[in-house]
Amino acid sequence: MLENYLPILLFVLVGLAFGVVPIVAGGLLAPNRPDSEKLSPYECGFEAFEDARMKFDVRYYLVAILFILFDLEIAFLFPWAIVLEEIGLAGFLAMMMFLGILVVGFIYEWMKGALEWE
Amino acid sequence: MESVGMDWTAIQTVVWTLIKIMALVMPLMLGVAYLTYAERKIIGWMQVRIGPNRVGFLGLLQPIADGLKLLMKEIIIPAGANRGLFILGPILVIAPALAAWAVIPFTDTLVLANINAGLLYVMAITSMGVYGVIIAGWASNSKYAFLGAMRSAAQIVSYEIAMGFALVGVLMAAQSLNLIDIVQGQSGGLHQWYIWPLFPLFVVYLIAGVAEINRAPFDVAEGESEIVAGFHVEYSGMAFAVFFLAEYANMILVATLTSLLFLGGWQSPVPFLPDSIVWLFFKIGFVLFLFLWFRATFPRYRYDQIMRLGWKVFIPITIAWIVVVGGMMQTPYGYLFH
Amino acid sequence: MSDFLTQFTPALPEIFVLAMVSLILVIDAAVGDSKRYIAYVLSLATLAGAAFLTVRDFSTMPVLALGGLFIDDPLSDVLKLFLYLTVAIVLVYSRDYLRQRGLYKGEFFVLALFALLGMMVMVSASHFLTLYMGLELLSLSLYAMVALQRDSSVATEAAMKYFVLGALASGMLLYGMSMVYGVTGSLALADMAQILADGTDLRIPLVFGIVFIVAGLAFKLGAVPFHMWVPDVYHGAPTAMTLFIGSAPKIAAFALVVRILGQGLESQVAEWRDMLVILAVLSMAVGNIAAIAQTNLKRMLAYSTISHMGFMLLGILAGSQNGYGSAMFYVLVYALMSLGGFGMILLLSRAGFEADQLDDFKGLNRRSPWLAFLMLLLMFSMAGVPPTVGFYAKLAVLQAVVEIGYVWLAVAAVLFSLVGAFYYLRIVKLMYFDAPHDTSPIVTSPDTRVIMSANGLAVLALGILPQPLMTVCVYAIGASF
Amino acid sequence: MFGQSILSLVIWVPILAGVAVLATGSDRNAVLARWIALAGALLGLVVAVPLVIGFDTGTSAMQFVEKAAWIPAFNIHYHLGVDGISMPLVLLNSFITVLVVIAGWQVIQDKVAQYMAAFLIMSGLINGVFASLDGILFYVFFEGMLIPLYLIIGVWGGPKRVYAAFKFFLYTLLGSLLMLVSMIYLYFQSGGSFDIQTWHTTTLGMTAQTLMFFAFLLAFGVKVPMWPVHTWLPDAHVEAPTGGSVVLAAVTLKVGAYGFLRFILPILPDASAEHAWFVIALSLIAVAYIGLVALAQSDMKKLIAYSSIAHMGFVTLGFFMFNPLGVEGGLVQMISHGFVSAALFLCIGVMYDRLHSRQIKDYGGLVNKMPLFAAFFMLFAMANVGLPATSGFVGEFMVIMAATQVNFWYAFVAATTLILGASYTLWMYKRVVFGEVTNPHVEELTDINAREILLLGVLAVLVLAMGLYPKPFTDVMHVSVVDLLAHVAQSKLP
Amino acid sequence: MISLSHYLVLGGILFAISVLGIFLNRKNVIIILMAIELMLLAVNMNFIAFSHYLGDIHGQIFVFFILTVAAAESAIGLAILVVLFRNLHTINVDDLDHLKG
Repeated sequence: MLENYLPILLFVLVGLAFGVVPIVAGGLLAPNRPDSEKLSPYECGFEAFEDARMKFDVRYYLVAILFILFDLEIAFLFPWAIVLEEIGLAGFLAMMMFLGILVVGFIYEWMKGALEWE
Repeated sequence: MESVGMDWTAIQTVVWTLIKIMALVMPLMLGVAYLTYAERKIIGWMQVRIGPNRVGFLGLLQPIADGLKLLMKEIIIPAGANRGLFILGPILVIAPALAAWAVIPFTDTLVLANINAGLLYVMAITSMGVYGVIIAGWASNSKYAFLGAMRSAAQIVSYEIAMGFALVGVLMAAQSLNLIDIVQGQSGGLHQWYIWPLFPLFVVYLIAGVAEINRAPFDVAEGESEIVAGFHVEYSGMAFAVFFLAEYANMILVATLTSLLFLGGWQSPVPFLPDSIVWLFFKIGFVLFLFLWFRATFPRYRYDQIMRLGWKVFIPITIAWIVVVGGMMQTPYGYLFH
Repeated sequence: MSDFLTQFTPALPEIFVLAMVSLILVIDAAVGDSKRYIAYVLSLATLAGAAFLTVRDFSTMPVLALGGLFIDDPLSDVLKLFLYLTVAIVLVYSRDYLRQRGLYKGEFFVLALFALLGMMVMVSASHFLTLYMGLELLSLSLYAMVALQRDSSVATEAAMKYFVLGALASGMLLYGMSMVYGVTGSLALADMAQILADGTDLRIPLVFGIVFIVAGLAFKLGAVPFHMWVPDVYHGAPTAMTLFIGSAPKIAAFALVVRILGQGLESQVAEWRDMLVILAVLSMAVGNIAAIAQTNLKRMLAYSTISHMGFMLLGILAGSQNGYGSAMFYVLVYALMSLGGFGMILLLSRAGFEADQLDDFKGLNRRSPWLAFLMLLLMFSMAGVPPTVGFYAKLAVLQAVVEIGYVWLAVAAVLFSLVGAFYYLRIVKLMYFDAPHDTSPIVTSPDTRVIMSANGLAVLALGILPQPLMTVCVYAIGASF
Repeated sequence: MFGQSILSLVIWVPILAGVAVLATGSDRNAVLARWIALAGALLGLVVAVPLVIGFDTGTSAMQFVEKAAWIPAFNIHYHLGVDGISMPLVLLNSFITVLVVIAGWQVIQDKVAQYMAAFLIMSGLINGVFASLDGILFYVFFEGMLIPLYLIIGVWGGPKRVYAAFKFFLYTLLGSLLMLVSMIYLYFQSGGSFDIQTWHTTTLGMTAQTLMFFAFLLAFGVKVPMWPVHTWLPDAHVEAPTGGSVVLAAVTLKVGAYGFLRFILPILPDASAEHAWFVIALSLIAVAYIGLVALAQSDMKKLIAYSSIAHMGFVTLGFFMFNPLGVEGGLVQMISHGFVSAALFLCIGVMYDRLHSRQIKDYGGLVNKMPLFAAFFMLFAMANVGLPATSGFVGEFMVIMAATQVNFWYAFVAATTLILGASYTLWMYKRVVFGEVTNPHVEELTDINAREILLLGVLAVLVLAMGLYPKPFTDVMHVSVVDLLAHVAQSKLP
Repeated sequence: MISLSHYLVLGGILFAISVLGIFLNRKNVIIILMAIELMLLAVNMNFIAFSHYLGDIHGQIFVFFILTVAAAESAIGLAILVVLFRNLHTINVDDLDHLKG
């Protein structure tokens, strides 16, 4: 059982290596002649006039929060979906109640404009 | 002494596994390289152009040349950037893009790690990529990179929900998280593929997949014309190349998953032809072609349109279809959805 | 299929409330600000409907449902009825106040009803899982309620503090639960009690778990030394929210404590009694002494809450049916008094003016003798002076404590309540002995005035005839244990 | 028709009358409020009359008993009844209430309804205290009367009223809360009963008795008040309005003394005997020391207040002589003090209403302007001193006699009060009434009016009647006192 | 071999870190939110360890619910944080000192 996960661990390491190696190689092979003009942020060609880590729109927060909530509901759906056949109608109805509440929340967000971007 | 013996077997296993991993990754990298070539060629044809044709026969060496060029370019770390995180960004993007392949089966037996939670693993590992995007954007100390990262992250997480719901439909049909089981659940020919009973989910999954990897027409995160190149605007040389590799590896991954989950994987569409890995490659190729076709055809979506599509169209569709599938499974017609 | 549906019957009130909240949420979002009364009326209708269902299916003996997660017993039914009543009064009192401050939103009703739902689940929980879920539903709703006044920095600060310490408390409670689970291998309270009664040799992890559980409960109750959040939250939150936090959740917290300590960990009374003794003494001491120094009435009542929770713990720590009954009586009476006290602040507040300073009560007797009289009753009741009902609450818990031989604890309790009497008297002094420094007329809606009158007089009426309420408490505890 | 519920009527008629008075609302209806109050007070007195007529002096059992379950959860009953000890006190209270209403007739112009209602409600509650035979019922009335009294002192009192009201309330509450714990303890010791008569037969260990003795002592000692917890009384008296002072001195203090007889002596006889020296010592200190303090007062009200403390010292002293003469003497002294102190405070009220000062130095030569008043004042001053033929003499004489039987020195110290009392009372009287008119305001004084004559006249008759022929009073209490002492003589040790 | 007590010690350490994170951290409210999450994870660790060693599935189900609640909790926590920042223009723990008395 657990040995099945060894390849996965190795694969993750290989994946990391595929990120590290080219960058290291690039660093070694490519020229490295920094100057202050070159190191200034490119942005859109103009000179930056303030710290880039600015406040950003609160809607990104909203999306993040909604994501957390919905993603967890999916976590509930996964095991349910797999055993739906076995748990039968009762299981189906139970999840429908859950989904119903979720949908109410979803409708509320929609009506309140939480899903509007502009 | 016994422990030494055990160590030896362990080392053997590790080395053998590494070899298998390389055997998987190398073709994949090659695939990535030639996917970029194919993209330029196909879009070129669609736009009645020739595409790359100088380096090598029909320009076939073009990807190699591009790679070499990038390798020789200086990696500029902008002033004010957080060096550690700046480097970490691309690594965190490519590592999941590759690691996800660990559980992808190519035939009934050809799989590196046949784990029961395969699909869950894919979901989990691919959603790690967004960290790399955000870290890269934040570490760059550039407004455009940061804005791009935020946009990209918001878009990725938005579509991940729709994608997740779509996968729930697949799970209901297959009743397993194991990818091999899922493919075998579609055996018996073209009509058994999940694309039919789950057609709305298939569409959602495909489109969400495009959005997930920031491909056109959902490429506002890069949006050359608006915010230059999004979260990786400050990257150059191999650091940029890593992002690039990751994007195409992800494209292939999504195409593969689409094939496995909805298109019967390696299974033959008709009973009289044998199942084979070739079918899988063919299907992956077809989906990839669709991606390229989209890029050539559709204009870029506006950001608010993207978000609206994800939240207000896809999520309701998927939820509704899950209810339909679940409901039908409670009736005598449930077999239609297996 | 019918089996599937019948198992939900005991939880019908909860299901009804949930359905109605969903409806209110959507309807209010659809009709908008101009027709807020729809949400108001529907909320009250929900409470009435839930009360109807609870009374109709009143269970005279414990019934386990939903696979042992949920219990419908007289205790839960009685507590639920009081919860409905309390929440209904809160809604009535809050209406004008919220409207004047632009907080009269559908979310308020929805959050209040969700909090109610959480409380209902808590009082009907027979399993750690339902207890926790109910508690969190309540807590999360309350955090959001406090933060509802988005443009107020004190309200949001209070919300943040409430959130952090509330989450910490939940964490502690859970950690304790995990330990008890490890020892007993069960999450269901009844099984747990059975296993623990048979004895276990895992004393250390068990005691460890009990310590954390008690700490978590103490946090939720606001017992010293886990009380830091109470004054800040009561003070910072909009008064209507303070009213809510200060009333109904106390009833639910009582249920939480009784379910966990009284039912699940019944046999371990020796372990938790001493902890509760310390908590109770400290709460009564710190609550009463710190209250004296306050100039803000909300803050003062917050410290008074702390001391009242200390008193309530006296009943619990007796660890007997008598004790639980007296604690239940205490908490119900406290909820009634708290409603009146905070309700009075709401009544006296106007647009742009919070009547939450002690000085705002100066000369109330000249401005409105009737309201002053009601407040007088409430204050004397909080101080435990007969013939108000607060006296019997104290009598009941003191009796429970003396019964187990802790006479010294009873003496300590009465000494601290003497300290407490001082600051309640001060309110009466301000209202009756001092000249008003604000002579603007007091404008109240007729319905709030009627309810407030009923609330204040109930304190007196129950003081003259406390038996019915006591009977209810004794019955509820007796039939559920 | 109400034959079975006379005591209930005695309690509830004043309270309901008080509520009715409150209902008249603002001062626009002040006249109405006054008349309702008077009617209520008179009705309260009338319904108490059957207690005297129907009283059987031949038995020590409780009479006019009413009993009904009140709070079954704790076995608490609505249990009323009076014996020879409590019946006179009920009557005294009902009577004083009428006086108080009349006394406040014109003086009180602000929040009349609330003032009258507070007194009526308090009167009912005090009747309840005397008539309760259930511990918790007793406690409810005992504590409940604090609320109106607190308001009376605080709202209508003088400049330091807030301080006095707080002090009064908190002192009293402290004592009674400890008493509450004791009662709960008794509940369990007596096998789950709050019945006072059951407690009289409950066995208790010495430690428990001692602890409870001090708890009860604190509760009742504060009310009496005994030295050194007496300090609230001068403050409260000075600041309270005349009616408040009258009730406070004439009735409220009796509640404390009553508690000694109803609770401490019969329930805790062994501890009482053991610690009798302590109470006696405190009583003697009160008698002697407080007498000296009174001598130094320049404020008339304060002087009378201190004199009350000294007189109440007599009462407690008498109780702890453990013989019928002492206890009856104490009781007579209680009643007598009720009349005398009420009368004295009314006298001071009469002066205060005219001159708005209670300072002795502001007066002088009153006799020239108010001869009738001076005569009444003289009578009451003499009664306060304990001159024979006044009620004050009877009680003090009985107590001193009883003390002599026990220990000569007790009697000796107690007797000093006669000298001290004479000194401060008469000295005050001299300075206020006699001499030249030095203060121009005194020149403008008018003698007492008909209302005041009525008040003082009734009291004068009572003081003289009790002084000349005390037998009816002692007859009423005798059997009950003997029975009480029989209880006290019986050890409650297990 | 890894035994139950190893898991419990790990859970305990995580729990302790999170409690310290809440009480000692004077800098940033976000860190407190993270500490709260960590605390719940420590609890989950305990539950899963016990569940596994007791062979009882209920503990793991409980973990599922705790995770959900944790998500809801962090959602509300973040929402409050955003509002707080808008009002105070800071999320320093030390700046949350307007409520005193």
